[in-house]
Amino acid sequence: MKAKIHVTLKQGILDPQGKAIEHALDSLGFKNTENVRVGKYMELDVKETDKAKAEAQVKSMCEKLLANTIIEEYRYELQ
Amino acid sequence: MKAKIHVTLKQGILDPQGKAIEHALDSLGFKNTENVRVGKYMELDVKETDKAKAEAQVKSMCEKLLANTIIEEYRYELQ
Amino acid sequence: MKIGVLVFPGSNCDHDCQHVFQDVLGQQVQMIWHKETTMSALDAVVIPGGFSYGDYLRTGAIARFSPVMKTVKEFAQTGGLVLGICNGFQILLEAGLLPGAMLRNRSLHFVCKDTYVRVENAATPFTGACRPGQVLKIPIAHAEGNYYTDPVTLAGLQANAQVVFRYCTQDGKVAPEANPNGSLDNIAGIRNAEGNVLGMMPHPERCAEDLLGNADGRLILTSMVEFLRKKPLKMVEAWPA
Amino acid sequence: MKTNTADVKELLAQHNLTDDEFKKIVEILGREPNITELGMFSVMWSEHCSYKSSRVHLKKLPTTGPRVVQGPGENAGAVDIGDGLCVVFKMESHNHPSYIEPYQGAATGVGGILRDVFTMGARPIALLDSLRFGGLESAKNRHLMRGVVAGIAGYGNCMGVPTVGGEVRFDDIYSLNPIVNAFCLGIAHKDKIFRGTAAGVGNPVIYFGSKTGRDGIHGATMASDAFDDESDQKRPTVQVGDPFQEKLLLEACLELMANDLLVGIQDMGAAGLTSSSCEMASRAGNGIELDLTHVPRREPGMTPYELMLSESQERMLMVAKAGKEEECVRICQKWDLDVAVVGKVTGDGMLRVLDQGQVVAEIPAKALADDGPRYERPYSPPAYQDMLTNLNYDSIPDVKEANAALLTLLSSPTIASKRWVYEQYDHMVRTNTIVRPGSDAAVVRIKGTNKAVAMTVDCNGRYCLLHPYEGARLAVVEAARNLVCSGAVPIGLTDCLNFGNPERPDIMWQFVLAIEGLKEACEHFKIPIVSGNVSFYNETNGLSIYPTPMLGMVGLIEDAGQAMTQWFREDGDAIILLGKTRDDLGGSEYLKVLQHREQGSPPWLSLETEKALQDFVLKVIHEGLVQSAHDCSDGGLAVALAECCVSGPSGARGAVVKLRLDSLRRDALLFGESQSRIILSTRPKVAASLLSRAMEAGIPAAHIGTVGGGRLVIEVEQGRHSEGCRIDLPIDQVSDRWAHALEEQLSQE
Ligand SMILES: Nc1ncnc2c1ncn2[C@@H]1O[C@H](COP(=O)(O)OP(=O)(O)O)[C@@H](O)[C@H]1O
Ligand SMILES: [Mg+2]
Repeated sequence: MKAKIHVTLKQGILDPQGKAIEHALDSLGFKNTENVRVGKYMELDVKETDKAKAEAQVKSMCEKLLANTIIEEYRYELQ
Repeated sequence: MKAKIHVTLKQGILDPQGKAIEHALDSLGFKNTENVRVGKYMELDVKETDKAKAEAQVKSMCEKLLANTIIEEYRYELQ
Repeated sequence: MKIGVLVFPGSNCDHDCQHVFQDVLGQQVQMIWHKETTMSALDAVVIPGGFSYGDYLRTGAIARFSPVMKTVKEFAQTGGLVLGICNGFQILLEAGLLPGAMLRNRSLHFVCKDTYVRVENAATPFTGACRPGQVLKIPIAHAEGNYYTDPVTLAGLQANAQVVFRYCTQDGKVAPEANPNGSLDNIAGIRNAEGNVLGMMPHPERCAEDLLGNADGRLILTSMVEFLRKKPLKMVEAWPA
Repeated sequence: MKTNTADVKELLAQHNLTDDEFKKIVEILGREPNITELGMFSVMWSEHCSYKSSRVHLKKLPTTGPRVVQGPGENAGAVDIGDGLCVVFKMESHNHPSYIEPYQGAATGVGGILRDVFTMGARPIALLDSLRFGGLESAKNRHLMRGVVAGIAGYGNCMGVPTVGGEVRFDDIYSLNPIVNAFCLGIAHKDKIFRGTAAGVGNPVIYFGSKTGRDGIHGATMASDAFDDESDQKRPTVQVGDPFQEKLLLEACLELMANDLLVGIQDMGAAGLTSSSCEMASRAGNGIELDLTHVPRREPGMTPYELMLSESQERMLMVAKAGKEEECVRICQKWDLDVAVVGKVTGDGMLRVLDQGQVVAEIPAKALADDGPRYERPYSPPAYQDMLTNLNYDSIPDVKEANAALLTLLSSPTIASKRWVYEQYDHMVRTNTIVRPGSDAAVVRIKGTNKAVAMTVDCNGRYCLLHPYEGARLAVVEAARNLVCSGAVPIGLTDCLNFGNPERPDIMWQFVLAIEGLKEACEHFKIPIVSGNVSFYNETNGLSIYPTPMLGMVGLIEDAGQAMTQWFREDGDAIILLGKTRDDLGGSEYLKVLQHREQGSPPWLSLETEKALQDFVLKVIHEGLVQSAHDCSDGGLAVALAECCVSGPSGARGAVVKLRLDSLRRDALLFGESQSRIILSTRPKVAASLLSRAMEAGIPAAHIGTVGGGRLVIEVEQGRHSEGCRIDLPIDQVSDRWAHALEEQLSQE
């Protein structure tokens, strides 16, 4: 199965990258954009046909490695 | 409107980060994962009610700044 | 003393730490490959700077799972001295041996330059040779040194004098303009509650010789050696401020 | 190749091969090449790999000397520094890729030069970078510069090799053809140098490093291909660097080499598997048989053509001693590298490539590596040359607002502090950096000895435009002067010759004269050129860059403690100017920035005078008589003095200086770029004796002022033909301008 994982900074945690992009967009003339947040997007294949099993595995991959839950939150879809 | 933008490496372009993560997952015992690809995920608000206008703007923001179209491709949704 | 220096794939200050403890401070140094799981009779462990696993995903995120880290945890739990410098600090955070996390520098750039840090706690195994409030000039070199933790944890760190170094001006003022990366509360280095684990972003090993124009960092490294000389390893107990 | 002539023409065009070159290929093979063979010839016979336009001229360069351990012809050059050690260094260009993708282009350029050095058995201990961009008013140029600097930082920092110095200059001529040259220096044991040779018939050929993907196929031919408007569209598969992989490759190589397992080793740079295999075979007069079946691949369905031409980064080819395969494989695996035995050394001189048991290419290795075409391209000076040099100075008003002129010059990005750049580079890792970026040369100590090496990269492209021969000589002496001011004896040189399209006689003329100039200066100073690189076709829409023969020079300091820096150290010290100031405004930064002219003749130079000056300064530095030494270059005397005041790590120091105008113009005295001048500061008590000794040595010397105070004051006395003038500025103002100008211009959006 293919897992699509989004890892984003928790609300309220300053996102320097987002700030910089917002600033750059502004100076490019895109004055009407705001609240830019930057996160990671990961795709991977899990050789596992049982959806529940796959879910459990992806969750634990996120908890263990893919996200740092002190600053980040994650969500994922499986197909 | 809220724009959700995915920026990913084009097919065939080396993804060192994905490679490293795949290797790490493997040594963590997740032997059945492969083809890890890492991209960027961005969210931002566009103060624009006309969907077509917003689309056009997000597209040009991607072309101009958010994606490096020489090695990356992008897609976006608007809500 | 016998100092163990960890070597991860991508560590690149490992030789520098070896050099400073061995050739400058005359201690015994053992390089420890990340796949090893035993550490024979070490007095202290140094986790050097660098780009372990290329800093991919998050700095320190992958290194933390190296076999050797389990042993380091045990070593720390028995009171062994652990010093994490730069990427070493980041690894200690990811490994949960110290609280908090690192964000990208406010500037988004890698910064390599001298910074001034104030010794906020001179009663640690790593700062015994410093005066309280002493200002040290120590260089930084990182892109993710923007320390973050939640307010509760921060309050705890401050209350227990776990904040050991804070970025300051040359004359010791802890001010925004002296903050090179956006760190919360100008934090440059923290210790664990027990006091035997220190993580710091600045590189003391890079300024421990007069030939290099600055020997301030030597104070921190000699503090460790002196501490170990005085205290038999197993007897390290919590260090009140 | 069963194809009709139309298709052949088409194919040749795609591969940048001429009809004659194709004829030659058919001759060599005694048949028509297949597509894989054609591809292999096209990359190996490209300008980039074959030096077909430059070789006949490169031969003239002095490449020998008592210290030379390895001259041109290997991956890098090597020079003896005593204690059984040598320094291994080389400079390489990555201009074209950096224009197409600045971050990855610059990053992979650094990766390539690092491999060139550690394949020789040297541990890299220093990087320098030499950059040229168009003016920062242009958003595109700012984008290029940000990306290039980030790319160099991203790769070098991760490798743990300090980037200790470099050079950045700006001129709109580089807008569409920026220059990105990277220099790397490593340390090796003199008797443990490794070479790219496939000796010993039957020895196994082993591939290790990253897997092979479809990266940068035709990168080598692209780099030899002038840009046109389509280039922005032309999207070649860009190579992406993986510095982490390279760090593992470095450690694995050094471990392999320490264990006496190798016969030869070479990195896969331009033309990847093709160049590494045929060059190693040819150097040993042998052949190599490769079986592509075993080559680690990143993508399915790769053809022999793609595998042989791929420029995937972080890959190496080694020839191991027979029977040592397992040990080699074990070490590579310890470092998590892909590794495979992909062939063996043969005695028949053929590069034979098999895939799934089929021979897919069979070419004499020597023909591919060394028998490429050699061209004696026609050359003649361009019509515009006289227009450039003839400049009537009477038409240029002399400077009135000296304060303003100085401040303007100090904020010209070419002169302003490069802190914004080098703070992004880790310039301290390995704890050897005695003199950090910001002085005339970087100085790095050699652990385990008392020695240190100094390094600098230099070239003033404007001088070279105005007079390629003089410009090249000036580059050599400036590089040497920078080393001498740092207390080092110059011992070797590497070059990176960036030029336009060699098929144009005027460009070829620039190249030939530059080589002549290099030759003459290097011979006079007895500095051997031990390695280098040529980058042609730095041209877009017929507009080519200024001739830019970049030099990377290395010097030796026997006692690391004697390393010298450029900034004033103590109030009250005497300021001494060595050398004569002439009416040398031609090609100066002053003329460009304040008069908007890039014209005139470059500064006058006598190699004898220069050598005498450098010998003298070296002597007094080693005797410990000197507090600081700084050479006068861009912006002339006034700028050099300002730099002495503000470039120090521990804050700015003022100075009060008095200058005699005599028969000079004010602008020439203050901002002219006369050569063979060095500003020393010394303890007051030694000033007098130092002056008289300079006189004895026949070197013009004057005690021009004193360090200290809160201002920079330069008093110019009334002269024979003109009024005097006065620079008088708060030192903090001078400092701010110089320190922040570059950052400010880059941060404009
Ligand atoms: N301008 C030059 N001066 C001296 N040697 C040169 C010059 N250009 C190339 N060489 C030498 O020719 C050889 C091939 O150069 P190059 O192709 O740049 O090496 P690589 O294949 O490692 O990139 C090298 O040994 C290099 O030192
Ligand atoms: Mg090479």
